[in-house]
Amino acid sequence: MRQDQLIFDEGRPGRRARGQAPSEPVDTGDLPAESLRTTPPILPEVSELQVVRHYTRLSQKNFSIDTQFYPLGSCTMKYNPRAGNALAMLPGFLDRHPWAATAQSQGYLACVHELQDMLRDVTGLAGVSLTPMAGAQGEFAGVAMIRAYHRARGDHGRTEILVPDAAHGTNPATAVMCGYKVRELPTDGEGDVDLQALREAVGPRTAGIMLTNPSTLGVFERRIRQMADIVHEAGGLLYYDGANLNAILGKSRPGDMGFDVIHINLHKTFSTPHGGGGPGAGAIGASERLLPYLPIPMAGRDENGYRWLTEVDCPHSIGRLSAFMGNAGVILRAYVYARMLGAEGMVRVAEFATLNANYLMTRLRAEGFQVWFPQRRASHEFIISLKREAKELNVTAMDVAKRLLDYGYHAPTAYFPLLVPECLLIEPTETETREELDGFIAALVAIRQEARRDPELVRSAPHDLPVRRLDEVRAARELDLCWTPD
Amino acid sequence: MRQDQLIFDEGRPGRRARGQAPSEPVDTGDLPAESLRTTPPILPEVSELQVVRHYTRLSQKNFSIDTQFYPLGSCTMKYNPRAGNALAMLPGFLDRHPWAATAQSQGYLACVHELQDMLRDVTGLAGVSLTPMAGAQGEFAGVAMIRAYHRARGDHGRTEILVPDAAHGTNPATAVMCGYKVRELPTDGEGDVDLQALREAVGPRTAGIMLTNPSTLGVFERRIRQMADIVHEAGGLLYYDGANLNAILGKSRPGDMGFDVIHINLHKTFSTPHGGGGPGAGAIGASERLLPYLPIPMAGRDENGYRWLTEVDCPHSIGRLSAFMGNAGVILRAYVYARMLGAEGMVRVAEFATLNANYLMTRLRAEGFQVWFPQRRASHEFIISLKREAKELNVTAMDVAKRLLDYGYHAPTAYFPLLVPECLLIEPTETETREELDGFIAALVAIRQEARRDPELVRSAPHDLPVRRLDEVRAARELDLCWTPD
Amino acid sequence: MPFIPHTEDDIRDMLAAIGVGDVESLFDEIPDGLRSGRLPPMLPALQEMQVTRLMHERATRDLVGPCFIGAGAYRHHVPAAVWQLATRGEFYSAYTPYQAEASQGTLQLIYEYQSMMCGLMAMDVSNASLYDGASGLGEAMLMAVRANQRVRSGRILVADSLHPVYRRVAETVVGNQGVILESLPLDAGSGVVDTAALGAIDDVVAVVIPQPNFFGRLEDVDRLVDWAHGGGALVIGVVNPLAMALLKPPGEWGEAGADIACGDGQPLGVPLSSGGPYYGFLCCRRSMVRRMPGRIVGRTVDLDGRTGYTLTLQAREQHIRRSRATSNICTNQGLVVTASTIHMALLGAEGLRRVAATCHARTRELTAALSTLPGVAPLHAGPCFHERALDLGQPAAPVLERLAARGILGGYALGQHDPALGDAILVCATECIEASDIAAYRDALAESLQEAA
Amino acid sequence: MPFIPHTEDDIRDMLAAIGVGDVESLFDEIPDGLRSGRLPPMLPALQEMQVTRLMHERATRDLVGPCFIGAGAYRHHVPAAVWQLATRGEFYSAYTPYQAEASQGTLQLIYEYQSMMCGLMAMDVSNASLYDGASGLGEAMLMAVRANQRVRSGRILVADSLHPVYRRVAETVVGNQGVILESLPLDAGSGVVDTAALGAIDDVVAVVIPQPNFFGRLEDVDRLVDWAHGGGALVIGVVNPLAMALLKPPGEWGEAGADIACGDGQPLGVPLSSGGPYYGFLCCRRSMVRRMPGRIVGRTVDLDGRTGYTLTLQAREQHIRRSRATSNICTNQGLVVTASTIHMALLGAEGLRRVAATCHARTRELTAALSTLPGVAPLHAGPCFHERALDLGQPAAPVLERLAARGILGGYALGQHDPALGDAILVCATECIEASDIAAYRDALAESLQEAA
Ligand SMILES: Cc1ncc(COP(=O)(O)O)c(C=O)c1O
Ligand SMILES: Cc1ncc(COP(=O)(O)O)c(C=O)c1O
Repeated sequence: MRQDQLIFDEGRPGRRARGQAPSEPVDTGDLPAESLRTTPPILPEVSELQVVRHYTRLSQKNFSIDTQFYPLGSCTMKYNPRAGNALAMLPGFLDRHPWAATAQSQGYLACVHELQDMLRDVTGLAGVSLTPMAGAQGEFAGVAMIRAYHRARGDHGRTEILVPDAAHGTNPATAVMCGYKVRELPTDGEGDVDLQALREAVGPRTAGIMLTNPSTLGVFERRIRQMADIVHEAGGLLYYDGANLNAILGKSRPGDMGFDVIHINLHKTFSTPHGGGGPGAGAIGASERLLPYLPIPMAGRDENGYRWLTEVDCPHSIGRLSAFMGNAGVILRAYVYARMLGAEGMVRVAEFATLNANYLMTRLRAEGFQVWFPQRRASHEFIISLKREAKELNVTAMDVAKRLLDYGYHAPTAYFPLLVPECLLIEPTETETREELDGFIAALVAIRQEARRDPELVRSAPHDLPVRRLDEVRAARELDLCWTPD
Repeated sequence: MRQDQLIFDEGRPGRRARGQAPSEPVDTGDLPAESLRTTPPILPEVSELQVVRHYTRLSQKNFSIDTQFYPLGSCTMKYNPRAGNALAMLPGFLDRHPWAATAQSQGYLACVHELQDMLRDVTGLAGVSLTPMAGAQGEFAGVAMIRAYHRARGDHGRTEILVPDAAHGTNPATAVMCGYKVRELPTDGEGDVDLQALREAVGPRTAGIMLTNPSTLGVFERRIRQMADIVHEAGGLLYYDGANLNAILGKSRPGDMGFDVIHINLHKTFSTPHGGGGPGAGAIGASERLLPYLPIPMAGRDENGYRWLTEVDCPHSIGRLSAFMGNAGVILRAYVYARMLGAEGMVRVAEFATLNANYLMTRLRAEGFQVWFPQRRASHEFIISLKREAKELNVTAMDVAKRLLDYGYHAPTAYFPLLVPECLLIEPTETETREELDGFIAALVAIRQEARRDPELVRSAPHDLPVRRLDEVRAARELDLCWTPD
Repeated sequence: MPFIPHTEDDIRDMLAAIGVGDVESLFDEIPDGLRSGRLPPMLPALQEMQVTRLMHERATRDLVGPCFIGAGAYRHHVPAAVWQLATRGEFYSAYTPYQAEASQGTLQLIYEYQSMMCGLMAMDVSNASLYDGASGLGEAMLMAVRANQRVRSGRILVADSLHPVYRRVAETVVGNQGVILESLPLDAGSGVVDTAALGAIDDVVAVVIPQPNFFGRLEDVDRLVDWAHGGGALVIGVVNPLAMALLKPPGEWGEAGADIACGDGQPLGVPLSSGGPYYGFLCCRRSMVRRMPGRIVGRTVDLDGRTGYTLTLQAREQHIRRSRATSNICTNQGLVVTASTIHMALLGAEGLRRVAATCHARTRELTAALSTLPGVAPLHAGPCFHERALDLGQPAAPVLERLAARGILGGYALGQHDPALGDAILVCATECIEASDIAAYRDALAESLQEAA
Repeated sequence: MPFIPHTEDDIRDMLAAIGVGDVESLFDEIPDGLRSGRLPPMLPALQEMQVTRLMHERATRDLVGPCFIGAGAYRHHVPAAVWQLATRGEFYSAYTPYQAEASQGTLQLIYEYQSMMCGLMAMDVSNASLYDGASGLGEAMLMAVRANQRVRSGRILVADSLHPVYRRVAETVVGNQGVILESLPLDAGSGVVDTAALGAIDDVVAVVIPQPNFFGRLEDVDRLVDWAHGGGALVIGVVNPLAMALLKPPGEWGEAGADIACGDGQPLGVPLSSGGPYYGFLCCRRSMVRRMPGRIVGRTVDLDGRTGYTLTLQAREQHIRRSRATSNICTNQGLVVTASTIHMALLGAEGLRRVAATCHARTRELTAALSTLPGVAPLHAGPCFHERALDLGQPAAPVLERLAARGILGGYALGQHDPALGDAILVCATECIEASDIAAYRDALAESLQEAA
């Protein structure tokens, strides 16, 4: 009955949380009048309790790992250990200034250095930099490194990056940000990249290829070694988009597959929280030949202890990607996670993520859902297509996704990859129980039943959430992006 | 659609949160076989994510200050500052062992000592002990002190404690726990204790009187000085139940009124959280003559710094009420609150708690609700009676209370004090905005409207909560107090 | 006024609505002499930033190295999830769940807690908590007096191996109601109740048996229970709940089991925190539930037949029964119970068992290491759980001070309670103690002992 | 395997359902040579208890006294409520709000954030965040290139008073797309852009103006904006958002205001935390919104006409537009924005203004106190916001080391970027600095300077 307002609407002129700001009135000192603001910014005027209540209530309107099964394909929504949060937020870490002297940074640097080494070892690369702040920035760094490599060799004719059609949108977008043209590669009927097409596409213009393996189609690229040979023989390099590393962590190493540079989404495989959209961390690993180009700073170690490696140590680096050291607090969380797993735990991640995915896929197929690559193993995720349901019942993948919300499950990724019609990309992760998977299967079966009996119920879902289906067209057409006092 | 199970039901044999216990298997060492447990205790067998998800979801089923207006009379449900929680949980405080040496206790003892002094000053008593763990234990300590006082004087004939009929249940229960008989005093038509009845009740059997002021009827006991004189002249002592101290904090001091011993609910007036039922802290203050009997330990100070005062320093103390120093972490939270208020802030607490209560009372009366003492000022709380509605519409105070939940407001205290029929005891506290009060008034008006139009709607409320009205009779008759595997 | 939301406009409008000119008028029923003009000077008000700095400084000041003190409060690993969940606003800032429909979170959790406690203690019913272990023992005694209707003497036998502070606190709680605490003597050499000396028992309400006892030693609980029951007395077991994951629980002591089990819940997920807030747990036989103090949650159904939870048997409590209530307790230790329930769910039976066994192993390692030092020897023969009394061969208090100066909290001085034990300390090692901590202790103790010599 | 819930039964049953004999079979599509037999030796797995102890030790090791370093990251008071709310599981463990109906909490919050940022910057629209201030400046430049369609040169003028690391990062971001960064020179004496030397401007995409600048000094933003606009260039303001509660915001610079405002949100509720996670904010004119990188939330209605929030203008983004997106950004800094939004709501306009003014006052006090020491003098004339460059009269780096040994983080050595400034440091005092800290710094500096002499 009680509608939640905007925090602005809850304000009243002159109200504020008085314990939070200095009690002295403002003295602008020697600041010249013309440099000063003349009207105060429009910000909420609310009490401390109002703030706490408002945002506590807002939070309750979210689905999250801590409250729901969240099988969002490609996103690896697994449990984010609470210890990571507690330990990264110890006062000693929170109060550490990024420019603090080396002697006052040994505790933090030790974590960075050890995580660099662990990630290097589990991916089979030669070195790792933790500075990129998300997967896409990792991709940027990686492709920029490829570019720097060709440039350093005077190899200026390489202007293209190859990207499979199933690739995540960040791949082509990144290639363009690095000044490349994108050339798409088709997928064959079994979900692998079309090898013939690859052979035809490579050449002296090929700077490199960006691959996700297992791919975003949920299957392992079986001819990866041949692909690596083809690209390398043509003088190109291989970029590994590590968004799906969870599927093979410790079971198969990108370095062994022939990749020259990779990124790892620490906010996926290493279980740092997604935070409703970030922050993440896109650690980047390089083979021997790309090592000199890794972004700075990195943690190094010499006889005096740990220290930062900067421009001085890494003159060929592609440079800095952030003012300081990337998302340091995220790195600490990933470090805690990695330390709790150890080598054995990392392997288990892949094993149980894969077990859960294959179980779910097998059971859904048995229930009559169309698994898109039925002849393939699922990696840590797989695709079902609701093409048939869409045609017969006029109920789309989106409708089913929305109805799942009513059942208390977050929807899988819908309509990605783009090449599969009416698809749901389902990734259960290793931290979910079998019972949770069974419940999800039961919900999908029940919804299909509903779609047969009462399709409108499904088409107009969700029904039990804070809002019903939103008018996205209006949102984009009648742009309302900012509150203003009326 | 998704029903929350018991955590036990979510378990499976052999499952556990493996990061949380030592990895070595159990070795019972030299423990004799006959002392060992032979079957494991029945406890949940769940993963870490299951625990986090289960209890996060459970929490969302609660109303709380952080999510709702909570005008629960006599309970002082005001904002619990988040700083108190953060600061009391600093590692240095959490890891401090209660038996740590004095030299390793100076930081904590300083807080205890300063809070003792602040509470002494704001209540006008001579000394304070923070050791009682809730209001009722404070009452126990206070009445035990009264008993110790009489006993020390050889005054053994005093076997009765006087308690007004409007008193909180803990008052008579405490008197009995201290070995006294309870004698009830009637209330007069204006909400004050019947002075004539008091005069008749006191005598050589009177050990003391327990009073709440402002009383649980929401009004200030105007003839408190006369009452004090009557009781004192009869040789009795006055106990102040400080549950309502919020109403007069810094405006009027129990010590000045003539009270000999008081307790303060730090979890009310000093805004430590109620925690879904505790922990609280029932600081106790004493006048000069009762000082020697205060419960131990207390913080003292000498030239070497702070130290604990124990049996050695306080040979006449009524003793210890807990194994250590009461609810130390609660005391730290109260200390933070008191320091943020200072003397000025304490006075403001009373002023705005009273302003909110009187505003709400005035507005509700204007809307036609029956204010029980219309001729009186409200203290920080007041009573309305729904006697008329109950009779005319067959909708009880309980029905209205339950329906308020649907409107997103916690219900006021219902059916207490026992002497007012169909009553709601309403305490808004000083931290609520005027808009929140207005919304609450509107809800009460709307519910009365509903009661006229569709009384069944109100009688069968709540409708929008996780459960509808619960069968309390069945709960008490078919006792189900413990899960067992079926 | 950091937490008051009123604007000048609000104040003006609200006063106008009430019909008074100023806030002071709202206090006009308070007699003049009682309206305090001004408070004595107090510490000045601080902004949150300032009090934050102050508290950080004070918290840091008290921090020291490894802690080998136990004696009723134990440092255990508490999973980070426990208090992050327990301090969620919906748990932290709710009241006692009197409005059941709006408190299903807390109520279901307490029902789960009760079930876990029953499991751990092998008892039928549990309440929702008392203040702490020591005061809870007092309540348990009063309950025994109510329950043992055949005995009107008020006499309760308390093992001398019980934590001495527990006995004192219980005395404070029950002392005004004619309950008399008598001693069940100790065998000095073994540090447990002298079962050989047990005579016939008569006209005794209850016998209080600790397990493990104050010295960390294990009592012969089977024998004691059967002996007490044989004489018509009830048995109150005072136990460390963590130990009950490994040791025989009160419900299985002797032929018939203890009648009441109580103790402090602190070892189950509650930080040391200077001694509180902890919580007292209390379990008993089904037949005694109506004699129980404190809140109890029951499972029931709602109007639609759906499962729900509610406070039940409230007729035992002060807010209903007033002077005839089973206790005056109202506010209990809810939030700590919330944390503890989450802790127990995370650890489970196997986790708690491992923690308990590791504590036992570490303590054996500790006492073995310390006993290699000249003059240091265990005070008692026989197995201990995770505490042991050590004779240092010289006055203990100054040695502990020297250890503290070296950053080691070395133990609890037993001379505080028994001057005859002036040379002895009680040491404890939990699963948090590592081999390097033990080595550091041994080295520091060696130095501290020599300094005196 | 601390976080894996599978029991032996689960594994057996699930493998049976799949129809394979063991888990290894699930990896049978991976070619043999690529299935790694074993990982190289790694640091051993730790229980939560062990990693907790390790991290406590490491965190404590890095703790020092008062911090007078700024240079892009500032220590401010962050209300305790901010991160207690932001780390609630529902915010902490949610994904990007692609399913709007199941993400109204995050979506409404971002809408509020956008509104607050627009308010603070006096701009029309804000996105939902970029990675940080420095990389965000790179995105702002690319956006300017897209938006300024009359200029195809790719030339961007960057004030030499911009934070040098920001310039380097922006260079990394834009360097591969033919954007050329050129310098707008500094007046050495005043530490601001030499407006006297401004010539005519031509064929320039945009001009980048910091306020306050790297040296804490205030630029003549009005003049610079009008000059840039006069030459057909867009203006990108790089500002400290906290300062904008006190100083003229970008939207009001000059006649027409800046076109783009960006910077780092760290001063608004984000702990120092070794440099991140922070967030980059980005605001612009309404007319440029379709050129913007990053997510944007819009307000709309649901099927019942009820207000709701959703991601909008997604056709700009990589997941829709792929190679023609406005940026490759996907994951941004959502949780930090969550905290920052709560922080801004708690402080409000007046609170932020007070914080900003107090920082300014403390910095004046600090620089006055330090300037009393022989050889120490401000490097630039004129007012500063909350940082100032000081000439120490001797090489600065060793002095800072000696200060650190005394527990004082004394500032940022300017010689890192300009060897000519080898004797100079940049100092900063925020509202967290008390008078006693300043006195301690002055005394420690006096000693440290003398030690060298
Ligand atoms: C396959 C793939 N690649 C790249 C990314 C981009 O990573 P980020 O969102 O951390 O920038 C994602 C994230 O959704 C992804 O799923
Ligand atoms: C008037 C009054 N007295 C005493 C008490 C008992 O305090 P506590 O619950 O802290 O034991 C209360 C609490 O509800 C109360 O309202």
